Amino acid sequence: MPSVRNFSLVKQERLTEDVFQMELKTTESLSEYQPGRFVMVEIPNGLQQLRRPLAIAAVDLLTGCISLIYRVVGQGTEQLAKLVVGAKVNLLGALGNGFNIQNFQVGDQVLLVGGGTGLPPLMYLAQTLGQQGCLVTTMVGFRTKAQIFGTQVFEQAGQLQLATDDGSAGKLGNVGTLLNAWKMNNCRHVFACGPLGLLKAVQQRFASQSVPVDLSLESRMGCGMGVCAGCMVSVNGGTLNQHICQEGPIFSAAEVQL
Amino acid sequence: MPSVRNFSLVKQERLTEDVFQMELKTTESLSEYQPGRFVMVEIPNGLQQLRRPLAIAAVDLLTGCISLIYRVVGQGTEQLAKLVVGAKVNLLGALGNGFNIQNFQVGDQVLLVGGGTGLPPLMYLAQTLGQQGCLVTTMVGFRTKAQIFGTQVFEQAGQLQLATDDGSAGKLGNVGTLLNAWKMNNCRHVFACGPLGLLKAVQQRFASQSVPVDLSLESRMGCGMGVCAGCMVSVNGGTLNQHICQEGPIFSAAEVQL
Amino acid sequence: MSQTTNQRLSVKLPGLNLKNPIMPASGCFAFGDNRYAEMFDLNELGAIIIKAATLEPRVGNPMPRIAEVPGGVLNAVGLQNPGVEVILKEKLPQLKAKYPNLPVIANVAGTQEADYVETARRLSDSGMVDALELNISCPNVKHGGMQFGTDPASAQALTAAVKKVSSIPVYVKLSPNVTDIVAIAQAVAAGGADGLSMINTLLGMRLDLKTRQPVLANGTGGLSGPAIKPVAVRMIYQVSQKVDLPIIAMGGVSSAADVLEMFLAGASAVAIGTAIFHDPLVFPNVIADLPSKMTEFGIDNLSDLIKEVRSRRNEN
Amino acid sequence: MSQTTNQRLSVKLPGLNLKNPIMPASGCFAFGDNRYAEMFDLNELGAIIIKAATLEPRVGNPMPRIAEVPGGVLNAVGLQNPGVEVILKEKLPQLKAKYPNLPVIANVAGTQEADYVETARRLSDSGMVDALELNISCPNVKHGGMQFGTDPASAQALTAAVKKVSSIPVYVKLSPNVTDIVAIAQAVAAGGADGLSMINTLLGMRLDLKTRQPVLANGTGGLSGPAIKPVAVRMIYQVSQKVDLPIIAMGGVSSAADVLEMFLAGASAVAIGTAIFHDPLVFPNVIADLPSKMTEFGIDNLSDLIKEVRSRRNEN
Ligand SMILES: Cc1cc2nc3c(=O)[nH]c(=O)nc-3n(C[C@H](O)[C@H](O)[C@H](O)COP(=O)(O)OP(=O)(O)OC[C@H]3O[C@@H](n4cnc5c(N)ncnc54)[C@H](O)[C@@H]3O)c2cc1C
Ligand SMILES: Cc1cc2nc3c(=O)[nH]c(=O)nc-3n(C[C@H](O)[C@H](O)[C@H](O)COP(=O)(O)OP(=O)(O)OC[C@H]3O[C@@H](n4cnc5c(N)ncnc54)[C@H](O)[C@@H]3O)c2cc1C
Ligand SMILES: Cc1cc2nc3c(=O)[nH]c(=O)nc-3n(C[C@H](O)[C@H](O)[C@H](O)COP(=O)(O)O)c2cc1C
Ligand SMILES: Cc1cc2nc3c(=O)[nH]c(=O)nc-3n(C[C@H](O)[C@H](O)[C@H](O)COP(=O)(O)O)c2cc1C
Ligand code: FES
Ligand code: FES
Repeated sequence: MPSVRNFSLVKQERLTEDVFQMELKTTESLSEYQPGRFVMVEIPNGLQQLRRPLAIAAVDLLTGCISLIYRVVGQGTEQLAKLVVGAKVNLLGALGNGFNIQNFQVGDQVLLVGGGTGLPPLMYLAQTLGQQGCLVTTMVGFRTKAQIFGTQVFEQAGQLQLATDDGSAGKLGNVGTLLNAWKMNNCRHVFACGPLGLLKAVQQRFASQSVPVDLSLESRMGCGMGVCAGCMVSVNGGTLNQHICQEGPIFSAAEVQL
Repeated sequence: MPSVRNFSLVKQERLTEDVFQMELKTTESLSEYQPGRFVMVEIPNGLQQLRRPLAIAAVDLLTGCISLIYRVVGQGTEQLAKLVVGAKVNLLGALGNGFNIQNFQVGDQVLLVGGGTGLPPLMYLAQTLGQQGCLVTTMVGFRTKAQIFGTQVFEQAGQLQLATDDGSAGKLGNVGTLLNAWKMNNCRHVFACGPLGLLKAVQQRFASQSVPVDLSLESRMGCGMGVCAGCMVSVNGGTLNQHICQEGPIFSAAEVQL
Repeated sequence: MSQTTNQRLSVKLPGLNLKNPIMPASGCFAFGDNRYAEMFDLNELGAIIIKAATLEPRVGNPMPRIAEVPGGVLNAVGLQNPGVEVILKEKLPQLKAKYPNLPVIANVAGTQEADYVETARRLSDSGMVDALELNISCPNVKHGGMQFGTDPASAQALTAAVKKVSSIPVYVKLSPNVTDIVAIAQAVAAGGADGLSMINTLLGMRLDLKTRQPVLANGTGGLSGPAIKPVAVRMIYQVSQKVDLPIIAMGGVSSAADVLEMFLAGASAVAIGTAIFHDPLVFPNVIADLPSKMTEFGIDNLSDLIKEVRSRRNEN
Repeated sequence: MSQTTNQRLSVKLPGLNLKNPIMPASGCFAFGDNRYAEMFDLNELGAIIIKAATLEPRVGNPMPRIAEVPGGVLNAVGLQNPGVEVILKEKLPQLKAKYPNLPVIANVAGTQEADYVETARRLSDSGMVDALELNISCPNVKHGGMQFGTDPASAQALTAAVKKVSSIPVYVKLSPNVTDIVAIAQAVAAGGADGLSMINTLLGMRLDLKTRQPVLANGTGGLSGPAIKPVAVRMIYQVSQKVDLPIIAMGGVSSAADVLEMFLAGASAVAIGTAIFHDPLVFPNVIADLPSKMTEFGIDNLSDLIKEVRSRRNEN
């Protein structure tokens, strides 16, 4: 059951020039805050009529904190970046289906592929899978070295493969370069999140393979609650027949039409 | 010349249940912040399209501070009351004609009559006239004892006559009661500010007297700058021919039609 | 006030005995089968207006369909719905099974008179719906009924045709994108409408400076939210002075004070749409706030307020 | 970008060679004789549109005339102005004396064709005005020209009559309170208009819960500010696709980004009204911000942008 509540901002950190991490604390249960799910964040100045969807980037059950990592791209995220410690942030969540990882076992090999603001949900996923004893390989692409964030999490959770468009860190190239070079050995599952181009590349790369691939999609969202039909996607041959906010944001690459 | 600038909030004090005093600091000149003039305050959350007019209640040239005293009556003043020390408050000012007190001399007898949120401009006026050596009598009415604010200023500046509707402080009655009981001896000038009823009572009381009476009017304001024609008043037999924000807010009781 | 909350809030409109006047606006609560419905008990609502039903399923407009503007939202969903058959077979039975006592208003859309009539007939005959809301005002599809909503004669004819096949009351939902809203209201009254529903969205647009194209794939979209409230209040006020039909009011309502403003304008019930996107608990909040807001402004009960406002109009 | 700011910002419209496209909207800057004018140099403006002129002086509507609503302002000033004679004898000479090089657009209002024509003739003959803006869209007076603004035939006839007596270009200011804005625009084009000015305010209303009466003494008022921008953008976009006249755009503009959105919709110049009430320096600010905003979105200069947008339309 989604709930709407005020969290208090306990940390606001700048990760790169335009990417920020907020740590938000609550005294209530976080049991529904699973990897791959998201929250709808109220923009606190009261001007914006719509909440903004942000993926859950980390959950610390001990401190009752969740992390949101966001890039400042417009008016809403600009407002978020202005908040200072102590501010109240109203979240509606947790929403969406989340990654289906219940049946993973120790030693399972898993590949994560991400870029841009697609990384936050993968960070939480990597951490969780790592703790479950899976062998997690993560491929991440950035434009340039200065834009890198979140890579420690992936290194801690397993193995990190990094590419930058200008070669300033990791391999020269992008996630596609890494994917092409990659040898698949006993990979049990692929998860990807990032820009549309990345998702398409992943979908294509594994199209003829038997390994299950899950893609986490983004969309402008009105409600996040399956009401406004502002986030539809075509699945299983239907036309705009599923809500990214409700049946998603995670869809099987074999079923979703990008 | 009006200027628009950010002041910083150095003090926010609750005077009564719904009346607050803000002290705002600037490093720039306050020479235009004269008694009877007002500022247009930007409501800081960005929702309100219009600024709100508030009278200047005090100016301290030594510290570079001005005081605004306001009653919380709606959305704008509610927002102001939420501001905490350190906040930036954007003021457009100083506006309006102000009280004409240049030719007052030591020993001149002056009567001030006020009520409600008409008191702030009279507070600044009383202080200024008191410093100029005038003998200032102030009549003030409140509904009840709990609503009293600002009276010290009037006591310091001269003599205070107080009435409350329920007799819980001062005389039982209102400003009209005080006016009726008053004996006019050599009064050189009357200044009044308050609700329409009070202004009308003052206008009537002195209609047949030769003493000059100045009334400070209120109005909803769009611009405060003589543009929108949202604050017109009928003066000298004309119809809605003067701007309260520009030719006013102070008008001669003999000329203005209430 | 010795009246119970129920006595104070209840309102009666043709076909609708509502314990309070508050309901979700069409398209902003799906068929009650959404996640908001997990957050509060739908039995608290006065009624529910369900998403537009068309004769055939519709996939709606391409994405993006939704954009934010100052004080409002633009949408170009385009009447996406599973079609009246699925609505009758699945959506309505599910809704009725869960909330047997919740009054249901079905929003009916179409392209031509014939499909409006057939959709209305089926919904009316189903026994699962208390009233119809004839959507002659959707701005987001080429043939979304907007032609009916902007021409008095077509509006009247369509209303009359639907009335003929409907055994339940018919409310006609008006478009604000017209020169003379009163003329349209009078026409649908002449067509036999039992009530009015107003307003639908204002036709708007936003352009993206990066792409230099409209933000919405459809180009234009319907503007809803606080930005349109003054237009809604004006139109409801104008119509209620000239037309005797009860009005379900909507357009930018997000608080109990807004609800009362709509009643003062001439409403007999109030729907809330866009506000839920911001405040998921807007329905229980507004319903809970209403009695004290009414007391603050000296309003005993809404039924009397409706009569008072309507009689004031007639004097003018 | 090796172009000078002037080359990048200048625009040409009939009768108006503007060094930048930014001007105060009618009624939001009086006759330049206001206190904002003390805060920046009016010579920075592209032009100025002065307050409505009528044949006889008008005292306007009773107070209150102004109210705030979410994202906007309601006004019912009612064309208060000292009449064309005083404007010609005092207001315009003062303006011209202070700012001899500032292009002036005079907003003309009236009740009947005859007084529109006479007012227009006098302003045109004065030699102090560069263009007329025919206000057929004031929602705030019973006979404020709104009847001309909502009926294509009357709009065309009035435009033709004014054109006959005017030696300077005539821009017709359209009302958004119509079913079909394109039809009105086509009609005034057929009447010989040299340009369009759009949009005037949306007709709105706010009620006071305490008094249970409209907040504005006039009842209804004109809605302006950010709330109406999506409607303005939509109408300007629609009209610019069908009508070849240049458009002075307005409605909720408050930033350089808003200005560019208007150009993408089809504007050739942009007026700002309500925003100045909030930001007294909105004119110098927007004009200063424009070049960098243009650079951010790859726009070399506005003249080329106008051509590009117009040609894109013609392909559709
Ligand atoms: C399920 C989900 C999870 C997400 N998780 C994250 C996250 O963890 N971190 C993060 O930084 N972002 C995430 N996003 C994207 C984030 O929601 C948007 O960046 C944010 O809403 C932008 O808000 P704004 O007000 O700053 O920008 P706006 O002012 O709304 O828009 C700024 C610009 O971005 C474009 N834009 C905005 N939203 C979208 C969108 N959804 N798709 C395409 N273009 C868009 C607009 O067209 C505009 O050009 C997620 C989105 C979804 C759907
Ligand atoms: C020159 C001038 C000086 C002023 N000085 C002071 C001052 O020193 N201290 C002070 O407390 N107030 C003063 N006021 C009044 C003050 O401007 C209003 O109380 C304030 O603007 C209300 O803003 P709001 O957003 O809180 O209320 P809103 O939400 O705008 O309105 C709340 C209620 O007050 C009513 N209202 C608002 N403004 C007015 C008005 N001007 N006239 C009549 N009814 C109105 C509305 O109808 C509504 O019922 C002054 C006004 C003027 C014109
Ligand atoms: C996302 C969305 C979808 C809508 N779908 C419909 C619809 O299917 N049928 C209809 O009559 N109105 C529809 N509307 C209009 C609303 O019912 C309502 O008339 C309008 O939004 C104004 O109310 P509001 O400002 O409270 O949202 C829709 C509005 C929104 C925002
Ligand atoms: C206080 C006020 C007075 C106005 N007076 C006039 C007028 O005299 N003539 C006119 O054509 N438009 C008048 N308008 C409309 C504006 O010129 C403009 O078309 C409208 O406000 C939309 O622009 P904005 O949102 O930038 O204010 C007035 C608007 C306001 C707010
Ligand atoms: S965002 Fe509204 S249905 Fe998904
Ligand atoms: S408030 Fe605008 S003219 Fe006085």
